[in-house]
Parts: sequence; C-alpha cells; structure tokens
Amino acid sequence: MTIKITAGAFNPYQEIQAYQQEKTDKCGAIGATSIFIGTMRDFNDGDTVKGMTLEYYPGMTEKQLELCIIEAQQQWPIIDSLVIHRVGDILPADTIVLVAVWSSHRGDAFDASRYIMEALKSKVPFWKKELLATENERWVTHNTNGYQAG
Amino acid sequence: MTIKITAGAFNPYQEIQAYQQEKTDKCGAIGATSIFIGTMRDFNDGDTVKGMTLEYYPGMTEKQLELCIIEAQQQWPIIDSLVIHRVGDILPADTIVLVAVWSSHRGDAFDASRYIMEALKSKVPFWKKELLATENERWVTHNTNGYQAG
Amino acid sequence: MSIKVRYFASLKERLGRSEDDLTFTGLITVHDVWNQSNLDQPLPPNILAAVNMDYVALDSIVLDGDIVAFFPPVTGG
Amino acid sequence: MSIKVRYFASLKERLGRSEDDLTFTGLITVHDVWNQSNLDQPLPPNILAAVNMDYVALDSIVLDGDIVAFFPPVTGG
Repeated sequence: MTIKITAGAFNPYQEIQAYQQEKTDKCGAIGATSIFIGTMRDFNDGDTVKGMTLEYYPGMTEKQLELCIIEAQQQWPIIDSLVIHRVGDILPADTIVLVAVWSSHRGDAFDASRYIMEALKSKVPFWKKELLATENERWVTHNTNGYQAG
Repeated sequence: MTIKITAGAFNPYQEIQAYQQEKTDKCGAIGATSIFIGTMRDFNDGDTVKGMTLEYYPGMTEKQLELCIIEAQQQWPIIDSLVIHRVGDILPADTIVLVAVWSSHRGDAFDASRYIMEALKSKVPFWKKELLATENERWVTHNTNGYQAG
Repeated sequence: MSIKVRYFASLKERLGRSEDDLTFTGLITVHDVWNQSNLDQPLPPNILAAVNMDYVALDSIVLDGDIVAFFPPVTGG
Repeated sequence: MSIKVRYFASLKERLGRSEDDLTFTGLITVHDVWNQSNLDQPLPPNILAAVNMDYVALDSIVLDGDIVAFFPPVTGG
C-alpha cells in the first residue's frame, strides 16, 4: 500500500508503471488491475470553472486515507494498492486523484477500488474551492454519492 | 469508441495515453476515467500455468465487442471508451484485456467499465487454452461471474 | 442452398476440423445443420451457435449463404 | 490544560483565523471547545470534528494536549 499527497501535477500512468516496476515479484499473481482517475472538469453546477484550490489537513488526510485502504483490504484480497491525491492549485484536465488496486480476480479489484474512492470522497479531509470564469471563488459544499448519478 | 484485437503484446498505459492525446478537445468534460486491466496469472485452478493461447472468431469478436460497448453507452453517459484484447500466444504477466471508459462522473465510469468487462467475458468469442507447467494443455471451460468472488 | 459451418476452440479440436461446406434443400434450422454435419454425435449441451456472427437459438431458420458457427462457452477477458 | 484548535476550508475563511490556543480546567467536550473559542456563534450543524486526527462525536471528552479540529464536509477526490 502506498499513499502520496502531492502539490505538483502528476501523470497517473507514469506513476502506476513506475510503481509496478518495483514489485515485479508479484506479477504472476495479479490477474486484475482496477484504476480510477479523477480529473478536474471545466464545468460544475452549470458554471465554467477555470481553476481550483485543494486544501487538506496534513497528517489527518494521510491517516484517514490509510484507514480507507485498510477497510478495503479487510473486505477484499488486495495484492497491492496505490493512491495519489493532488493538493494546492489545480487546472482543468489535471489529475486530482488516482486509485489503483491490484488483485488476483476482477470482482475484488473493481469492488475495492470503488470502495476506496467512495470512502475517500466521504471521509478524507480535502476541500475544493473553485475559481469560476467570473473570477468568483466558491467552496464546493458536498460530494455526491458515486453509486447514484453524479 | 475504439476496439482493437491484437496478436502482439501491448502496454495498456501507453495505449491509453496515446488515445487520450487524440481527443484533447474533450478533456474538460472528463471528470472520471475507469480502467480495468486483465493480466495473465501464472496459476489457475491450483496449477502452474506457463503460457496461454487465445483463440477468437475474427469478425464476430469485433461485432460482439461493439455490441457490449453500445449496450453500456445506452445505459450510462460515456464520453469515450477504448477496449483492447490480446489474441494468440500469451505469457504470464502479459496484458490480456484493457477496458477504459471516460465520463463526466465517477459512478457512470465505474458502472460502464464493469458492465463492459462482464459482457465481454460472457458474450464475446474468445477462448483460452492454458499450457501447464506439466506441458499439458487445457481449455478453460467457463468464465466466473465477476460480481461474486472469483 | 449452401451453408458454411465453422467450429472453434475445444469443439474444433474434438471434431478434428474447423469448417464444413454443406448443401441443403428445404427449410432447415441451426440444429439441423449440426446434425447434418455431425451425423455420429449429438450437439453437446453447452455449445453456443451463431449465424452470420450473431448469437441465435438452435431452432433458428438458416438461409442460403449463411455462415453457421458452433463453439463452447467463451472465456476471454 | 491546553488545547490547540484548528479550522479548515470555508470555516477557516468565515472565522478569519486558522487556529486557537485555549486553556481549560475541568472536564470538557469537543463542543465546549467550540463554544469557548467562538463565543458569539453556535457550531454550524454540518461541521465535522476531529481530535488528534480521528473523527469524534461532539460530546467526546478532550484531554490536555489534544488537537481539536473543526471543518466542513470533505470534498476531495
């Protein structure tokens, strides 16, 4: 399990490949990799968004993120996982979050990656403030439930 | 929507990135990318597997795969999708299948990618023959349901 | 009318051939195509059938020029 | 006993500060910490609380040296 909080832009595909190269000993057991990449959209609630600032709580953010992953590990047989979350100033199309889960079987990989994403969005201290095209700033007030539309 | 059947090894991360570069105009609408990568394991049903041959039905395979994706498009708002499936001779740790779905919202991306994987495994003509460490060959007789363990 | 029959995977290996070319007269079904091509053995219960690359039921009617395929459950992905 | 209080995101902006240092005597709860730090306003109903980086209920007891945090619903991912 690896968790990274980063203030710099990152390429999720390069991160996954670099991470996989470090653990080639486990390759033969891996049958399924489920990856979720969350990206900044240029619209939200009907407005054009030109930038975003992501605040977090250093220490608590990492701690709660680790708890989310441990909860997933307790429910599904996960071989490994990588979670990276961006903080600071973000532009549209930038990657905000990467969740990658490696498992022997696809059902477990799908279930665990989705669980981690939903847990992250409901429990891990990150707060988004949007900069609109109008130059107004606006805090995002709540996350949607990813099991319904939205 | 892009579908590829390939007899050569492929790097799923390079494929996704190359595909994304062609459609940068849609980037701002994408909030969620859900990716599934199926990899050849070196064990199955308690035996060590050292290789695999994937047979398919040229023409019908592409047609049925396209139908799976159209069914997903009818159920969820998908911005784009990429599906690549390997055929021919395969070694452990090789990528067998890549399913990538781009959407505005994470629930749709998760649901659609999983739907495509399950539909692919139950409807699209591919057949695996395993080469065991004992040099015996064995056809895989059925796929598991990915919504249960396995 | 003439029909091409194709076999795949373990079924192809068991039959020892990958295709048949048949000629028929009259109204025939997919199941009739199997029986005509494999006189000595009944259609195994788990075998799937396609006509012109679409899945079909065994009682589907076959037309001149159709390509009928028989194969075991799929195991891709 | 001394308690550090931290505020985040929109709550921090609304209060106009990111932290308080308080001293107390006796048995106090997380809610008491809020009231002591923000005499003029009640705790907004959707605000979450943590003690030492774990989520807690508002009636949790606070101990000497604890770090108490208040923040709005999280919106990451």
